[in-house]
Amino acid sequence: MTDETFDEMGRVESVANRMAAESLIVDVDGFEGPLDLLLMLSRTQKVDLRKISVLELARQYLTFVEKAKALRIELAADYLVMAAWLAFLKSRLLLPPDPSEEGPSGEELAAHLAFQLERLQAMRESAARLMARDRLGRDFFARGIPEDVTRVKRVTYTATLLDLMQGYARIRTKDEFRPYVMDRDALFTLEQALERMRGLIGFAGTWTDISTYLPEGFTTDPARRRSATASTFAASLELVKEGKAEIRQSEVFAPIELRRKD
Amino acid sequence: MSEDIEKKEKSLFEAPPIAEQERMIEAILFATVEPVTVKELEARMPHGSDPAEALVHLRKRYEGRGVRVVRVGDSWAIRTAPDLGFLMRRETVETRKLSRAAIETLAIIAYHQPVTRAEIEEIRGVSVSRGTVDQLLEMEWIRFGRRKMTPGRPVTFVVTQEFLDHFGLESARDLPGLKELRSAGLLENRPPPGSMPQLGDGDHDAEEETPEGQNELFED
Amino acid sequence: MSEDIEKKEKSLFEAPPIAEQERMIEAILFATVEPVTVKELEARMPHGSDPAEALVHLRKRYEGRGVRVVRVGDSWAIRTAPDLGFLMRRETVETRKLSRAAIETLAIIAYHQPVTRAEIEEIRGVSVSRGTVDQLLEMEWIRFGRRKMTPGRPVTFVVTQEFLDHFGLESARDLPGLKELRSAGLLENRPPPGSMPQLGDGDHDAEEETPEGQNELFED
Repeated sequence: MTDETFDEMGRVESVANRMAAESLIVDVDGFEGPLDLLLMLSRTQKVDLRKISVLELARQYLTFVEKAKALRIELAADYLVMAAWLAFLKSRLLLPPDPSEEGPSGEELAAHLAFQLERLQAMRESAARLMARDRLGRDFFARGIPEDVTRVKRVTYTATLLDLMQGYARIRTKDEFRPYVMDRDALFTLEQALERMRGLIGFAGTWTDISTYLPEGFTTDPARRRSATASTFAASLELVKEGKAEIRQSEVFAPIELRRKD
Repeated sequence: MSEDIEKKEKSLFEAPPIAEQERMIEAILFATVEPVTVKELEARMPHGSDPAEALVHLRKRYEGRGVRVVRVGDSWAIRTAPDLGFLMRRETVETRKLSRAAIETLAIIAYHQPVTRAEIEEIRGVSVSRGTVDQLLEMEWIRFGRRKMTPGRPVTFVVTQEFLDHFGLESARDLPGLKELRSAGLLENRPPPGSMPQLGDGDHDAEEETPEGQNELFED
Repeated sequence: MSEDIEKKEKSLFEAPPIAEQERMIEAILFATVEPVTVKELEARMPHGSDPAEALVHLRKRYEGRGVRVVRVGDSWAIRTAPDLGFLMRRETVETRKLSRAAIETLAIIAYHQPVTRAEIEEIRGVSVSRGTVDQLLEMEWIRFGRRKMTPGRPVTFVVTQEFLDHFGLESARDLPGLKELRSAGLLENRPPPGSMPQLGDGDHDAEEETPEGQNELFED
């Protein structure tokens, strides 16, 4: 399309060339980025992309950008980045190589650019060939009246050897389990604590450590002591909430003390 | 060149060979979304075609095949041969895990075979529903064994070759024993936490869970 | 009588004759719009059937007919012969016109798959707009492939079975000119040497996928 029209113009001499370049500038929106523009420009060389003169291409591109500037056409940043890079490449290609300089040589850079152009060109051609193939719904067709497929759901059951063994283990060890019942012996409930505290709080005129409120038999065994301490503390808070007592702790981990509130 | 033109002109005025017409009808009937009348075929095919004639051939060609050319009112269509209708059912198989009751029943049968229903119930400690046994029978993982020589001569259950295949066992004797189950960590007989007081025993797990500060608060 | 039973039992355990299997596949493929996998054919046909074998016969049978048995990836379908497309004008579905960017992106994905967005941009020299990729995804011509094991683990794109079906390709290996492109080295992903400008790098989406810090860390 545009490619061909340009091809034809490329054959003509300088005047036409300039006109072509100008039409390129006017058409700048039509390019898909600097690589696309470079590919277009490369066609004016009328050679195989593998033999393209990257130096010449760089000149053409820079001329294009200059003209665009002269015509006050705003170019996207991409184009300007490419222009700067091509100017750099040009100088590298023209100047004798500096052995102290690191990085790829001008030739390597030029070769890669040529590769990129060739690859883009190849993809364009492949895309065209792909789109020109016989296509479903245009050249060949699928079934017009698909028949309904009835879906039947069937359920199968499965289990693993592990399931089986765990199942068996579960049964065989059932006797070793104790049914889950709370062990009331080791527990001192909040209700019990509250009842006990209500009875005792009347005597607590001065600050008293709440641990002294622990009931008989709940002070030595750690498990029972834990339970009673928790319940007594909770019951104390309950009394404070009811306005019957005051509670305090002088510092972290210090004894918690309780006193009757009058 | 002149031959080309001649050929083209010929194709413009002469109908394609009947075999070609057959191909055309085949394609049209296949791709069209509804049955097609002969008139419509005529309109779509090159001038001079005789779809009625070609249809006779095409119909014959599909005799005994997986699909047939059938007449629908005054139209024609390609349809699946009626004897293959069963292929148009797509079975979706859903795999579900066997229920706990079924697994336990199966395990008891595997470990204790031949075993009666009463024995299974005694081991499980609950009655075994008919559905559970039926399911296992239907899956062909268990079958009836010999009757037991006890009063009432109850039937027994044994596991099948399918069962062994499924679980990758050579024989039911290959099932691991209780000891092996325990050493493999499959026997979890730790009581639920808190239910056992473990007096004086310094309950390690519980201590790990409580930060030190709290311990101090409660423990002395 | 006993012979009857024998026959029945045989049919339960033996696969149907290959000619019968061919009929079955014929019926299934005719009935379905979407290509059907060999595995699904196997699942729908009687136990012991060999659809791959039967497909070879069926495919041959339809050579030169108005419809053809075609392979699409690992699936099979029946499609009308392309030379009869002219008869089907009425059936033609107007496909959405694809932009030049979309067509090129599609071709790059097909020939370079699995390919990341950054690689597509490197080849085209411009950023790929989200809309282009979305359109191709929506058409179900491309889908996400595995993530690439490179920094940022970017997603890749590959073409789908629908793509193959649409363009009448048996597999992505049958893409036109693929071999030539490969031997010419044009499908290689050569990293640009040193100071080349990273074309199409200003893309926001790509940045979302690769954390910036990582980019800086790994890319030069």
